[in-house]
Parts: sequence; structure tokens; C-alpha cells
Amino acid sequence: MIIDGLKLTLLGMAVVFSFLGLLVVIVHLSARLLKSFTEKEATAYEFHTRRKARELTPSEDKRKIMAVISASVSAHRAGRK
Amino acid sequence: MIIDGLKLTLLGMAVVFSFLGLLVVIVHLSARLLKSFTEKEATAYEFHTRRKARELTPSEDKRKIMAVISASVSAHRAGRK
Amino acid sequence: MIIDGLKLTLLGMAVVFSFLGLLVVIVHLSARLLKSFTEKEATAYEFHTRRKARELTPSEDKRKIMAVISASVSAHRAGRK
Amino acid sequence: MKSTFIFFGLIVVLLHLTCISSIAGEEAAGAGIKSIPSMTKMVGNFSKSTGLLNFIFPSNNKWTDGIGRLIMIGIGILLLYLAVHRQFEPLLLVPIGFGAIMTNIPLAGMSDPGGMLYYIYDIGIKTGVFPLVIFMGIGAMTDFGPMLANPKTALLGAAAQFGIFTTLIGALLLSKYVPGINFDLFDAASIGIIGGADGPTAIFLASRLSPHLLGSIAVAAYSYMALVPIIQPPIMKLCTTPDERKIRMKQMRYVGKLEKIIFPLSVLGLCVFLLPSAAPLIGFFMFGNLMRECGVVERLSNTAQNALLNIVTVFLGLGVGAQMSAEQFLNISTLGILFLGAIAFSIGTASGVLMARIMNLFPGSKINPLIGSAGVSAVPMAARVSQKLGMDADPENYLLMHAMGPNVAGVIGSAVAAGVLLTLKDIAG
Amino acid sequence: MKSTFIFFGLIVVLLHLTCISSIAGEEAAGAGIKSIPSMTKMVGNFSKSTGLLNFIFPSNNKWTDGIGRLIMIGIGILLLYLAVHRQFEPLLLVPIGFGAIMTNIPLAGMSDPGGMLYYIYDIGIKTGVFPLVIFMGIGAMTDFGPMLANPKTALLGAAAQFGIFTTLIGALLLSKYVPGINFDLFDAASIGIIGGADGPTAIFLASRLSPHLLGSIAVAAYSYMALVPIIQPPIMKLCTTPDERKIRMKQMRYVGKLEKIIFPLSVLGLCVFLLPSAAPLIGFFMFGNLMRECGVVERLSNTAQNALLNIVTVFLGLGVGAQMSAEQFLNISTLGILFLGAIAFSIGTASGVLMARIMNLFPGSKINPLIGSAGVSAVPMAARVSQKLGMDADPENYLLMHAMGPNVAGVIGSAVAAGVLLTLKDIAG
Amino acid sequence: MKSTFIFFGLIVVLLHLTCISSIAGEEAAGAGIKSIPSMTKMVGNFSKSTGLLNFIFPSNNKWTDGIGRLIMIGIGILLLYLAVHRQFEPLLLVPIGFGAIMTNIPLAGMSDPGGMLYYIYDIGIKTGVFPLVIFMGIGAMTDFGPMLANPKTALLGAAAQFGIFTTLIGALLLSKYVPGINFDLFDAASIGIIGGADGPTAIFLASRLSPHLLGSIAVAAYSYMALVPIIQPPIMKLCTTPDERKIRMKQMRYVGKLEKIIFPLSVLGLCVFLLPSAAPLIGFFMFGNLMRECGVVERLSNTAQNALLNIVTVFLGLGVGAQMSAEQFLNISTLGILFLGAIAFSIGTASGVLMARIMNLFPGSKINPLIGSAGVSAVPMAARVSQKLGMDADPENYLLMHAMGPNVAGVIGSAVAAGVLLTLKDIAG
Ligand code: NA
Ligand code: NA
Ligand code: NA
Repeated sequence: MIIDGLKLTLLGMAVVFSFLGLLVVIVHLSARLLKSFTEKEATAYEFHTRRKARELTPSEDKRKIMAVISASVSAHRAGRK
Repeated sequence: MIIDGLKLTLLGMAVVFSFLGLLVVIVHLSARLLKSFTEKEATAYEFHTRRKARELTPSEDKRKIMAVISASVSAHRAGRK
Repeated sequence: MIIDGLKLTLLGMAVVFSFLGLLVVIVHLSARLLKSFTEKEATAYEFHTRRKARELTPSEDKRKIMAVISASVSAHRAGRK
Repeated sequence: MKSTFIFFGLIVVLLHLTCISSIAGEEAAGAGIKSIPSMTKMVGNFSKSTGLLNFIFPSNNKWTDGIGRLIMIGIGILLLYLAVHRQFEPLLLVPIGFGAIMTNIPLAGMSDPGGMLYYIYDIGIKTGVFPLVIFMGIGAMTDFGPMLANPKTALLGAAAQFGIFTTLIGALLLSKYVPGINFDLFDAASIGIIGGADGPTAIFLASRLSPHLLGSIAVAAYSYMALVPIIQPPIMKLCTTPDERKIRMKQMRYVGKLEKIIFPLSVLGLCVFLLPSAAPLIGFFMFGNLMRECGVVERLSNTAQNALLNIVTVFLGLGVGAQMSAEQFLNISTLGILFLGAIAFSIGTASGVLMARIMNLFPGSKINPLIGSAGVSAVPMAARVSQKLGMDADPENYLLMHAMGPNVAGVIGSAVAAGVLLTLKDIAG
Repeated sequence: MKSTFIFFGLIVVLLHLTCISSIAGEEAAGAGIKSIPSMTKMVGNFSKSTGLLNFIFPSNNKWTDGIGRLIMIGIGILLLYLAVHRQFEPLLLVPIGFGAIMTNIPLAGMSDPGGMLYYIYDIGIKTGVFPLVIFMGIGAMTDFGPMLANPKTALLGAAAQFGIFTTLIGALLLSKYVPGINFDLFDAASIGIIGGADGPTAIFLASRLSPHLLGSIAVAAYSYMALVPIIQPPIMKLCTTPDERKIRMKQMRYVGKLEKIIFPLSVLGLCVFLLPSAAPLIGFFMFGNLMRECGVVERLSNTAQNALLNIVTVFLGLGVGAQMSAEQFLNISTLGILFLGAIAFSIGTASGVLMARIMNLFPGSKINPLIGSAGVSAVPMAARVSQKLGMDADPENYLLMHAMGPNVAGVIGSAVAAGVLLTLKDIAG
Repeated sequence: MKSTFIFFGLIVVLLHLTCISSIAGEEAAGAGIKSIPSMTKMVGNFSKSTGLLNFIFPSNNKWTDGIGRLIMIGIGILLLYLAVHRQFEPLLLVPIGFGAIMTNIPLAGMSDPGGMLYYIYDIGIKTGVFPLVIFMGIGAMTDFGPMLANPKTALLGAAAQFGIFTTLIGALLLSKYVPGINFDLFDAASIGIIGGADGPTAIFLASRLSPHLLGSIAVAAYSYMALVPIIQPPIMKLCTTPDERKIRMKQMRYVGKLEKIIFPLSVLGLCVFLLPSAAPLIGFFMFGNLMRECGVVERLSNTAQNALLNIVTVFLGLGVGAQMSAEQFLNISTLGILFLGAIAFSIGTASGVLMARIMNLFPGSKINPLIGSAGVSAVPMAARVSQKLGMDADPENYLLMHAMGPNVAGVIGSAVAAGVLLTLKDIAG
């Protein structure tokens, strides 16, 4: 029985490594084949994320609005004096 | 067999037309019977959609606020001079 | 049969009352045992709800802003005169 | 509209023409087994397979297969009307009503072996799977907090189960004195459980003890649960004094998370030691509740109370409706069941209220007896009735949360009662 | 990448070494039944259980179990390609394509008794349960408003079913004149229903009458439904004059809630009295629609059109794909079915359009014949085609909502036609 | 509280009174079969049907049916405690623990034919349906991006499967040298798969090869998966040098959509040609992943990872827990399984780490060996452990995404290993 276990181990690990090893090869090949598609996508993706990042920091607008309000407040104070 | 197919066609199309034809009649009848309900609903529905449409354009309020702010800004500028 | 029904009623109600009666006892006991946990939780919960309640009424902030804006508006009007 | 009629006319004419013209072709088609007979015969055969003819001339000459089906379809439509227009427990009565219609369509055989409704009943209801899954979902929706805050109100939920057993006796009495009604002890127990005011429990027990009464019992249970706002108030007023109705109950204490986690396990523990026969019902109910309270399997709890509960509710309803065949429903027994169901709810309500009054005789904080009626379960309808009557007596008396205690205890109480009734097979020699 | 190859090499070497070294151990392992044979034999046995060898040397020497499976896997991949890249009905064709691949994996036996795909087919498709549940979900998604607003357009949905029956005749003709094709009347009926352009109806009917054709019929039905934007326009243009295509239709009236609630019950009523054999299909379709429109069971309606519909769609697709074994699919009959399916869609389209033209001969408000083609169902693709061609003729002509009337009527029409075909067993002596 | 005790006392008194008073009525009830015996006998019969008595005096005098059940209920509660308080894989261990309690309730017979747990096990687990559906859901949740970006890390996921096979040998050794433990080759294979650290794979394989060990194997698998943050770190530190732990890995490249769509089909293709016996597991895993990545069936993918996954998880857990009967669980074998499971995880972890070190001997970009341990799967726990230890060594070393590569590869590796073990029946003999 123990010898059976050893045989199974050999067979099993061989199959597991063959399977995942071949998978590595296939993934490499498909990555190479699809390189042009992926690169196009990657560029579009980066462009998109950069743009989004910019949209998420509308600090300039906010700062302007705050400036206007604080200005109007100080104007009001100035008026009081 | 082919003649069977023809017979089936006749029977089938007759049943399909009878079914949908009767359905047309029933729908007409039920529409007529439920006319008062439907009309009441239709009026309420129109009223509701109109009102909603109005709510979705609160431009007046916005315009007022913008006017106030721009006024205060110009007041501030005027004060500076 | 009727007498069977009466017997079942007695047995059934006895079991129902025993079950829920014992449950009452167990609930009492577990409440007593877990008192310290519950009290800690209750304090945290109350603190949390109070804080939330406070956050949900930012009336002070709003009032301040409104005061500023109305002030700036009146300043603007004052300036016009 | 005109064109419609004209078309319809044309088709009828066309059909008749073919009938006549095809008599000649009669022999040509008679060869194979799968061939079609002559046009006249075909139309004849086909018209035999319309529902219209089968209502009038049912194939086996039983009235329950003819006009009886038509009556049952009418009852199905009535249930739909009550569900849609009156909002009588629509989540259950819409599928039940539709199921009742579909099962009574002549020749369609939707409840015969191989039919869709047969599969639903066979897989989900006969096995008891659907009621238990629903119970799990209800468990995941139930907050036992109000009961844990004021545990003694659970006894109200015990007292209200008295309706179950008196109805059982009532069923046996009817069976003895009314000719045409022959309920055995199992039937009586299934009918009694209507008084539990809890759908899945009633369906589970009836599917175990008296499957042939399942349709009428489920319909009675859900109908009376929907009628709780009409049935309970007069009984509640009769059993209480105006002063009692004004009793205010002190605000509930905070209930800890750990208490809520321990609770379903305590109930299950009691069930294990005291009444294993109730284990399926109480087990799945408490499993659902544990998923809700334990806080680490929120996604399972959400699915159990939403997608899964809804899916099973649709099929449970259809499967229950499918049991409403004319043969099983259109008899004096069903009338008896409906009559007994009303009794069951009334006695359950009264028992709950009176129990509260008895408990007030003992020292301790007083209970407003109006929350006693919530012990029949019918969650959350019965608790809302308590709330409403409480506010009628004193507009600032909020009883809702206090009534939720006996309300959810009533669900456990009914499950326990069902467990006792399930031991009937063992008790009876 | 280099290291990968080196490792892979190492393993191969290792394996070979063991084979050689273990010849000595052969006797030691031969004792028990559950022991493993010698390393060489083990590797031999194992390699027999690889797919590669079985494609070349199938166990029973049938080509359909060898290279045939490989071809079917290719067809599965083709379906996936069409679904993913061309967006041909992806919700169905992705599971169907994957199911077709999985069922054709040699030795895996996923469609043999005990395999996952076997269970899916056996429980969900052979019983007719899955198509009916899907029909319920589609019912819950369907708004019959446009048809109720202009009911006479329902007749267009009737006319388009002509494609079903002419295809039935076509199948019988093929069967008579093409050697190698032998469709009986049931097969012909199942093939005809492709013209109904409605997936669940086609699967339900085929599972009842010709289970061995289920795979090809389902694939044909869904493929042609996806091809509607290519098949229909030339036929529609051929059957209409430019002036007709410019006909504008008046704006639709408001349809009341009560009308929408009454409608599913009316359809079911007609089905009960006229055609009980269509009751499963029409019953579940209308049950779904009633849940949608009645307004009191929103949570059931939502689940029926989302979680439940999605779950069943996945399994229905896998189960249909599982019927695409090489033996059943790779024959001349499948080609015949694909050919007939195209005919079915074309004739259905033409019938719908011509019916609209006939209806315009009668007095009353005119119909734009472009909406006639929507009568084949293929909801909502066919209606969008009508819209597109309408705008081609007159950029301000919005036909979409008008086309939805015959579109949804076509679903009912197909179910009715299926009901007629289901009575074949009774009609045929 | 006082009133409670008083009521309770009253009931006990009432019950006793009735017992005495009803002796006279003994004969009256003896008539029919369905009648109830005398009150004393009834109470006697009833008390025999309480759980308390059955724990002490089990009906068949086997200790596993008496006190054994009580111990198993305790183990169920322990699992619930670990799941809820320690958050050990709560999504699985809450249902498993509750299932273990329910299956061990005496007399309830919930796992006997006709019981709810029996149906769950019979329909979902014995058939292998539930693990496959879960695998589909996990596939729909898995992003293979990190593995596609750095494919050679997949070899780490291969190496970590070494734990499976050494444990298999360990089980055979135990079986030989420890009296009372008798595992055959199938049992050893099922125990070995614990080292795959993947629940559905373990349950699927055990349900195929050794259903009687299913409960203990599933419990061991999920428990050790939850213990990964405790088991792995010391082994990882032992097998690496501080310098190795500081290796930084370069940022991953962008992985295209098309690559992600092709990937599941590639894996399936390999499975078809190389190892069809793994087709059910790998097929459904990759079907789920294809639904995720193809982008056209989002609603199916969402349902597969949410509603459907949750529903099946609940029932899978209950069904697995239902296999934990005292008779099957309370023996030396279970202890052996728990011991072997710990070995399996440890060896798998070490193998993965050492494989990374071996790979670093070859030219090419270096791998931080800490990500090797993630090859055991236990997604995503093991990857998080790699991340944590990486940051311990160098606070700016982010390994999480790099560890996800071997992590998901480990799932495929375990499924492949399971496929090899499933061919045992063919290899042997
Ligand atoms: Na109750
Ligand atoms: Na159609
Ligand atoms: Na693994």
C-alpha cells in the first residue's frame, strides 16, 4: 500500500506539474499572440484612469468657490465697519 | 404525411387566429368596461409626471442663489475699489 | 375520540407552557450572565446614536452659512444704496 | 375593431370549408400510426380537447371533473381578488390562487405525474422542504429582541396556542355530530394547527399528517391571518376593561448582541432535550435566526431572507394551490375547516388576552392585555392590531414593540404545538 | 519562461526514470484489489484515460465518440465566439456552448447518469421545469401595455406563426425527398416551432415531442433569434412599398393598471376554454405577468425576473448544450434543421408584414407594415428591427412601441401554436 | 420572573392531576387504532420521545446513539463558536456546525430518509451538484489577472500540491501502524485532498471516493483553511532567509480582456486533452470564470457569485454537517484525519516556499519565496499571509497581488490532483 502511495505521488505530481507547466506555456503564447490587443487596451485604460483621477480632484473649483464666499464675508465685515 | 402537415397548418393557424382574435375582442371589451378607472388613472398620471418634470428643473431657485452670490462678489469687488 | 382530544390538549398545552416557561427562565439566566457584555454594548450604542443624531442635525453649521450669505446679501444691498 | 371581427369570421368560414373538402382525403391519412385522421375527425378530436367541452362533459362523468373545476377556478380568482384588491397576504395568496386555477384546468394535467405542479408538490411540499426553507428565511427576518427584553411576555405566546387544541377538539366534535364530515385524529390535529396562525408550520404539519386537507388548511390559515384586523378587535375588547387597555408598559431595555446569538441556540437546546419531534421546524427557524444575529454570515442571511425566500414562496404557493382540486376541496369538510379556523383564531386571541390578565394578578410590572392577542403569531399583523387598539384607548400608548414579544413567541409556540402533534404517531399505540 | 521549460523537462525525465525503476516492484503491489499495478502499467492505464488518446482511439471505435467529439467541442467554441464576440443571445449561447464542450469531453461522462449535466437535463429539461420557470420570469419582465393600447396588432403576432406550420410541412417534405433525413410528425412539429422565435417554447415543445433533436432545435432557435437583424430587413423591404414604410402611427393611449391586471387572467381564461394543452406555457407566462402587474408581490416579481431567471438560465443553457453530443448533432438532420429554421424565420417575417398590408385594406387607422415582422417574437430584437427600418424610411418615425404589440403577441401566438402541436398525441388516432 | 416560576409550577401540578384522574378513562380510549392510550401511558410514551431520555437510554443501546450524539452536539457548538467568535471560515462553518447539531438530535431523524438533511445530502452532495455549483460561483469571483501577468508563479501552485500526496502516504502509514485506523487507498486519497486547501474540491472528491469520511474531511479542510494565518508563518520563516524575504517583485503588467477570456478556455482545453477526469471540477470552475470575464453575461455572473452561491453554500454546509453523526465521527480515524490535515497544510506550505527558492536558482527575475506558500490555495487567506510576512521583513514590500498568482493557480492545481485521484478506480485493477 505504501508503495502504491509513492507511485501515486509520482504520477500525481508529474501530472500536476505537466498541467500547470503547459498552462504557463500556453499563457505565455497567448500573451504574445494578443500583445497588440492588450497594448491598445492598456493605453486606453491608463488614459481613462488618469482622466478619472483628475475628475476626482475638483479642488480648484472648490477653492474658487471658497474664495468667493470668504471674500463676500470679508466684504460684509468691511461694510459693517 | 405532407397532407397531415397541411391539415395541421389549417387547424393550427385557425386556432392561433381564433385565440388572438378572441383576445383582441376581450381586450377591447375590458378596455371599454374599465374606461372610467383608466381615465382617472391617466389624469393622475399626467398630473404626476408634469409635477415631477417641474421639480426636476429647479432652475429658478438655483438662478436666485447664483444671482445672490455673484451680487455679493461684485459687492466685494466694488468695496475693494 | 373527544376524550383523546382533551388528553392531547392537556399534554400539548403542558408542553407548550413548559417549553416557553423554561425558555423564559433560560433567557433570564443568560441575560443575567451576559449583563456586563450587554451593558458595555449598550453604552457604546447610546454614545454612537447620540453622536449620529448630532451629526444628522448640522443645523448650526447650516445656520452659520445662511447667516454669512444673508449678511453678504444685505451688505451688497447696503453697498448699492 | 371591425377588421377583427371580419378576420375572425373569415377564419371560421375557412375552417368549415376545409372540414367539408377533406372528407375525400380520409383514406389517404389512415396509413401510419402517427398520421392524422380526416379533417372532420381531427376537428372533432381537437374540440374534445378544448376546455369548454370538458367542463360540460367531463371524461369520467364526475361532476368534480366538470363543473367542479369551473367552481374551483372561480375560487382561485376569488383568492386572487382578495390578495390583489384587499391585500390579503398577497405573497402567498397570489401564487396559491393561481395554482388553484392551473390545477383545475381540464385536460392540462398540470398536477398529474409529469406536470409542473406535480413536480413542485412532489419535490417541495410532500417532502416538507419548502416550508422548512421558508421557516429559515422567516428566522433570518425575525428580531427576537422585544421578547428577550421582556421574556415573560413569551407566556402569552404559549397561552394563545390554546386555540390549536380546542379547534382539534372542535374538529373531533364536528366529525362525530355532523354527517358527511369524517376527520380522524390526524386530520383534527392538522385543522387545529390553523390556530397557530403560522403558514409554514400549518403546511408542514398538514403535509405530514393529512396531505389531502393541505389545500383547505393552507387557504384557511392564510385567509384568517389576513383577516386578523377584523377577527381580533371585537374579541380583544370583549376580554378587556377600558382601564386595562390604557396600561402603559415601561420602555424596553437594550438587548445585547451576545444575548441574541445565544437565544437561537437556547431554543434549539430546549427542543433537543424536550421535544425532538419539533426539531425540523425549530431547527430551521433558529438556524435562520442565528445566521441573522451572528453577524459573520450576512451574505447568507440576506439571501435566505430575500432571493431564496422569494423563490420558495412562489413555488410553495403554487404547490399548495395545486392541492385545491375540486374533488378534495368541494365538500362539506372544507366548510368545516373554514368554520373551525375562525374558531381557532378567536379562541387563540381570547386565551392570549386572558393570560395577560391572569399574569397581572401576580406581583410584578403590569402587562397591557391587548398585547396578549399578538400571541397567536400572524406576524406582524397581530402586533399591529394590538398597537392600534392601544392607541384607540390612549393615543400616546405605543404597544407595537411590546406586542412583538408574544408575537414571535407565538411562532415558537406553534412550532412546539406542531411538534407535540407530530408525536401522535408515536403516542398512539 | 526558460525555467518553466527546464522544470517541465525535469519532470518528464523523472517520470521516465520511475517507470524503469519500478519494474521490480511489480509483484509487491499485486496483492489487494485496490492496489495499484506496476509503474509502467499505471502510466499506461493513466494515458488511456487522457482525452488525447480517446479522441484518436475511442473506446467503442465509433467516430462520433472520437473525432466527432472534437468537432462538437469546436462547435461549442464557435457558439462561444458568436455569443461573446458577436453578442448572439449571449445569455443563452454562452451556457449552451460551454455545455456542448463539457458534454463532449471524452471519459468525463458529464452527461452520463451520475454526471452533473445528466442531473441538470434530467431534473430541469426532461421534466419541462426550466423552460416554464424561464417563461414565468419572462412574463414578469413583459409589459403588455403596447398591445393593450392597440389590440388589433395582436393579429400580426398570429399571422407570423404561419412560419411554424410551413416549416413543419417543409420538414415533412425534406423527410420524404432527402435520403438520410427521417423526421416523423413529432420531429416536424418540434422543428416548426423554431419559427416561433421563442426559446423556452421551443425547448419545452422539443423536450416533450422530440428530445433527441433538442440540442439542434435550441441552437437553431437562439441563433436565428440573434440573426434577426440580418434575416428580417431584406424580406421586410421586399414585402413593403416605400410609401407604406413611411406610415406614421398615432400615439398610444394610456393603459390602466386594472386593464393590465385583467389581461393575464383573460389570456389564461381563453387558454382554459380553448386550448388547455397550452396551459403550462401560457399559465406560467401569465403567472409571471400577473405578479408583475398586480403590484402587491413586487418582491416575488423581482426575484422571478432576476435571481431565479438567471439561475435557471445558466442551468437551462448547460442542459441544452449537454444534448449536443456528436452522435445526435453530427448528422444530416441537423443541417436540415438549420436550413428549415432559416425558412421558418423568413416565412414568419413575411407573413407578419403581409398580414399588416391585408389589415390596411380594411377601414380603420392604418398600420405600418414594418411592425408586422415583429410578430415572430424574438423579443425585443424584432421590434428594434422594425424601429430601425422605420427610421430609415422616415427619420422621425418611431415604431418601437408600436412594434412591441405584435412582438409580445407573437410570444402568446407561439405558445398557442405549441399547444396545438402538443395535442398531436390526442389528435392522431 | 416570579410569575414565570409560579405558572410553571401550576402546569406541572395540572399535568400530574390529569395523570391520576385519567386512569379511569383507560378503557374508553382503547377502541380504534388511532386512539390515544390512557393519560399515564401517554405521558410515558411522550417522555420516551423526549431527547433527554434518549441521550441516556438510546433505543438501540449503542453509546454513539446516546451520549455520542450529545458529544457531537457539543462539537457542533464548538464549530459555531470558532465560526462566530474566531471568524473561522464562518460562511461554511456556521451551516456545518448547525447541521452537525441537527443531525444528532435524537429521534428527530433529520438525516434519515424523508428528513430534510437527508434530502439535502442526497440531492446536493451525493450527486456532487453542490460542490460544482459552488466552484462555478468561485470561478465567477476569481480574477486570474495576477497569474496571467506572471505565469511562472503558477508553478508554485503546482509544488504546493505535494502536501496532498505526502498526506496520502501518511494516511497509508497510519493505517498500517496505528491499530483502529483502517484507511483504504480511496480514503487516503480523500484525506490527502485536505492539503488542497480548497473546500469544494475536497467535498467533491470525498463524496466520490469516501462518503463516510466526508464530514471529518470537510471540517478538517475548512478548519485548517481558517488556521492558515497560524500554521503557515513559522514554516515560511523556517524555509526562507531574511534576505530572501526582502526580495521585491517588479510591478505587474496590464492584462488584456482577451487574454482573460482565452484563459478559462485554455485551462479547459488542457483538461480535455490531458485529464478528463478533472473535467467536472475544472469545467465548472472555468465556466464561472468565463461568465465573469466574457463581459456579455454580467447578470448570470452576478447571480452565480451571489444569490446562487449563497443558497448552495447554506445547503452544502448543512449537508456536510449532516454527515457528522456520532457513529462516523467519534472514532480514532477522525483524530487521524485531523492530524494528517495539519501535516498536509504544513508540507504544502513548505513545498511552495522551497519551489520558489529552486526557481530562483535559475536565471530570470527573482521571486520572493514568501509567495510560494500561497500556492496551497486557501484563497485569499494564504495570499494575505504572504503579504503580512513580506511587510514584516520590509514595510514597503507589497506582495499581495504577486501572491494571488500562485494562490489561484493552487486552486487549479488541487483540482488537477483531484482529477488524478479520481482516476484511481480506472488505474487500479
Ligand atoms: Na402561533
Ligand atoms: Na413567436
Ligand atoms: Na490548492
